[in-house]
Amino acid sequence: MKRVAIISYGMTKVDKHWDKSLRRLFGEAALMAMNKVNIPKIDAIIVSNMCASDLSDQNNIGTIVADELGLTPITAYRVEAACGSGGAALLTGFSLVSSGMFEVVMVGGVEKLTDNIGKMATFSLGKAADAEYELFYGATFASLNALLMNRYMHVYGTPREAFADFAVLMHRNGSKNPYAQLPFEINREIALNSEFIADPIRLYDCAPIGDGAAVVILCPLEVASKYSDSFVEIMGIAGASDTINLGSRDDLLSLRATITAANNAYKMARITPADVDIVEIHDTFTITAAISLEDLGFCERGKFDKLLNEGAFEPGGIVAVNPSGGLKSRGHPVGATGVYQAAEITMQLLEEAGKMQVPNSEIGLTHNMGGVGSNVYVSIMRRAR
Amino acid sequence: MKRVAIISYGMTKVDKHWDKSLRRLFGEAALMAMNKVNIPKIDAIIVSNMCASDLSDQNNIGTIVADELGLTPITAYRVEAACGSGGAALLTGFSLVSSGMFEVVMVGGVEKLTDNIGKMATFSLGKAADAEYELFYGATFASLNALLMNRYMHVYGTPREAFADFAVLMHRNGSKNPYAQLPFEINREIALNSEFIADPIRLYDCAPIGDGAAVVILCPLEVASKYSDSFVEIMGIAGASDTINLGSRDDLLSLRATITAANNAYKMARITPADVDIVEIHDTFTITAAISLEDLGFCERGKFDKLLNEGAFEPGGIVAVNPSGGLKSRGHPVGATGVYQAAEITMQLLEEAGKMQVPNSEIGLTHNMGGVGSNVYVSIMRRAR
Amino acid sequence: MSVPRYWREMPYRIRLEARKCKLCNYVNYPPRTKCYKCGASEFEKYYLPQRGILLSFSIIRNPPTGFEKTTPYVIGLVELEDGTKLLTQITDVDIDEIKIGMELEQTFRRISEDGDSGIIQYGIKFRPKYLKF
Amino acid sequence: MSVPRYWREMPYRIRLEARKCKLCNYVNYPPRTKCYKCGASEFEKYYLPQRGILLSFSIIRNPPTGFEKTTPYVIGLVELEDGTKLLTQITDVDIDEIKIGMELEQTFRRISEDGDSGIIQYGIKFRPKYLKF
Ligand SMILES: [Zn+2]
Ligand SMILES: [Zn+2]
Repeated sequence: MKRVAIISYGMTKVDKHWDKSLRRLFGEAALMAMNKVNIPKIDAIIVSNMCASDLSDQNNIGTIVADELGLTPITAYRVEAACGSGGAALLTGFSLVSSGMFEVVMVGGVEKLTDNIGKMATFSLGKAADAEYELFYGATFASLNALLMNRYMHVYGTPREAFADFAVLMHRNGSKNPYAQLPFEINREIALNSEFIADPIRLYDCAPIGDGAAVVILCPLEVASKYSDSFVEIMGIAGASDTINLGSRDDLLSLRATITAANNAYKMARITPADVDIVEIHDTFTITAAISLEDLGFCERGKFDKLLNEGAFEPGGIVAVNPSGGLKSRGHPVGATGVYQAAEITMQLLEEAGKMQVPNSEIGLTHNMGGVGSNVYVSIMRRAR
Repeated sequence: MKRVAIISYGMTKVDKHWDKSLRRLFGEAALMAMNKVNIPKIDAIIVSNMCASDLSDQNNIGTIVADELGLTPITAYRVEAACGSGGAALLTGFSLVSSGMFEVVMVGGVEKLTDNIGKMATFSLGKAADAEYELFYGATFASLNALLMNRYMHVYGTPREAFADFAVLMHRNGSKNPYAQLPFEINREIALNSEFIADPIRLYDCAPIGDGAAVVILCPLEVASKYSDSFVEIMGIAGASDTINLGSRDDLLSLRATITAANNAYKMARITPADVDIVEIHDTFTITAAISLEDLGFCERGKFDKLLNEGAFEPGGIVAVNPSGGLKSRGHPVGATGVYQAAEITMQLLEEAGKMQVPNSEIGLTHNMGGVGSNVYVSIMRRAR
Repeated sequence: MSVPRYWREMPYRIRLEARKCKLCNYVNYPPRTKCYKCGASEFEKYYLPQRGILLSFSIIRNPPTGFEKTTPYVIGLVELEDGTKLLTQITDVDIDEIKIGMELEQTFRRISEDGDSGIIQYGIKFRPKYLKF
Repeated sequence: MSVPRYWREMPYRIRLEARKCKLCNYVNYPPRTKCYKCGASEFEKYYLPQRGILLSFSIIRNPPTGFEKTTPYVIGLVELEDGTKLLTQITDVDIDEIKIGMELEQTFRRISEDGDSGIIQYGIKFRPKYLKF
């Protein structure tokens, strides 16, 4: 099992890119990643995407992006795990390199949510949930997460304001990110008074809808210095699933897939949560952030609001959470989000994050989730010297 | 890089399974595979599927099938490469085992094409082609293949009857396959007089539309005997892409992705086409069969009709082609087809194929294609003793 | 939703039929091929209890297609008397009277109307156990 | 098809604009981010020639949605005078007069009608070089 490095990354701004097609968006991120390093060849592309079939009438995205980059006839295919697609693609790329099957593998995610009409994007995103036993009853993706939020506040007595405060922190982070979709600050009142999406979830509890593409390039650690002066090692990577239905879960206030994936990734990397300096977590909704930080081992259960108030999730605290602004402010180009996270952690560890930079970061973690925790991918990176 | 074995397989009959959902269909094939061997655990599932988002309103299929089998919280996700999805999933499963990341990996494909209304299935299958530069002009998937067929007959002077004769052979093979969707014999006249789908392609040049699921279980070769008395080794496996547009191809009578994938798989397995006893090739259309047999190295270019007449593609000839009946008679549950092929070759090499059995088969090959050759996966298996 | 998709799940959605594991007695709902708790694949038919309590809920004001006529509506997660949990709609109650912990019972209702296939879809909703007059 | 999707590709579908590689001169059509032949990413704007010959064709009698009004119609692969090939519709010709090798020229036409977005889509079709009267 070869050790694996990330030697380059690229991304587009997350935005409503009316003027760019799915393939051109991917091309832009890939070009940035390819131009940063001196790579003679790419041997394979793994591309993550959720909604292109619904919203762009296009499957076979592996071929589409290989062709766009003039890289045919290399091996290229798509990985899908709803919003967790990017994490699943990274795990696939890791294994293709680790096994020795390929030397240089591009892992990229792309999502184009604005190429459609009416309610199609919302309908398409709902397909992460159980069509027969959740969507059938009129459940929306936001409302399923709202069930967790209501329950969380009921059991722990957490004030509503805590969730607004997390959104405020994310927007403060994201305001420094040139790739963010919503790079502006907000305050608690704006968040608390924004429109209801699915009570108790309001607009500023939610990630926005936008287009984007992100790319990382992997190769064996042993040859990384051949291609690049600076790179990170993927020390641990793991994925896990949970029941598709919330009704089958034993515990509504913890997401078993996060716990399983995180434990396996920590074990593989031989570290504990205390060793992690920065994380990019999957805060589709503010409630998801709270539960995820607990499940990842950065927060005692039910103590999210207390630690948030104490600044535990900012640089200098327990762990710097989402310096990118997270899904809330950077944006959530669904199938690409997991790859954005890997690119952002790489950028941070290589001290190339500009105004977003969290100083002295040695170890970073990504946490990418599909559905309401029905799949989760965690990866752990360390700066290599 | 660990060597990899297939220790079990399972499949459903390909059919219009009105009474079975996507997840139940997968469950049926998986149960058959799990019951054939003594496996204490499955560590990961890779599931291939193309159309569930369009036709069953469901993504996140990895979680859906892991949940159906009571296997959460294991790692589970979907791979998509249009009609080549199954081959891409097999390559992914191979790498997960070969890298040492997982010990026992289930690779399964499932497709449910009959859960929809009107023209949706045809529209969904078309998404293997270029939405912007092929579908835009009203091209259908059959018509793109028809371009190859017209050109092939024009350049080589091959008689129309040759293609009908291939369909006759496939139906003769499939009539012995209990899992085939169309297990009946036809004659040349039936094929030649069937309705036009996209001239010169007629109904009996095409694979039918149907539902199905197939599963194989992989583990390292070194531990295979722990789980099963009989197994096969995957000696070689490779994937390749080609331009999404037919217009960008240098040669219309050869599919570069097949040539690249086959050459890489032969090289990895250290064999030549002459060593192969049986193949399951991707004959979505009779023309695809002709070109594929040439590109795989079993037939000189333009000599398809001559060799077919001589019995070269039957047991005792150059290579036994599609003992299952192929896509034409066994059926083509799109995202599952590549896994059906792997299961069928395993069944043959283990001499468990009943009336379909091709005697004394030592080495088998699968050839799975997405789009009009815009991606191809080839794998080579050998009986292990 | 196509007719086969609707029709196929009727026993589970209308009669709340589940699969009870013969090995460990766990109630699998919706039904699975293999048991969630123990992995066995032998089951007996089992019907879910008709009453339970509300674990959590959400109010939907911006509905998916087919649910426009009953908007706003409430979805809830209900824990039945045998401990099985399911997602459903909560009905026959004012939105501001809904509380976590309230007692509920099942009732047969129209769920949605599908414009594409033209079918009206029925299923079980839950309502407060003691209706007010 | 949504309006942005239609609008975005207009230069390539209506003016047949391509990207000619500055390094190797290969004409990339449809345009790519990196050249198919050499992988370079610098291009100059280039318009495809208006004439070519028919490499192959197929007749569609069972059309996708939006193409019903012109059914049956013919799709063809055309090799232009500079060697670039493209997929298009062949029009203004009797179906049984179409032959591989025939000379064609481009013409601007309605391609399809999209019921969902309500837009009519235009593009280039090819027709026999010398029209009969
Ligand atoms: Zn059990
Ligand atoms: Zn060039």
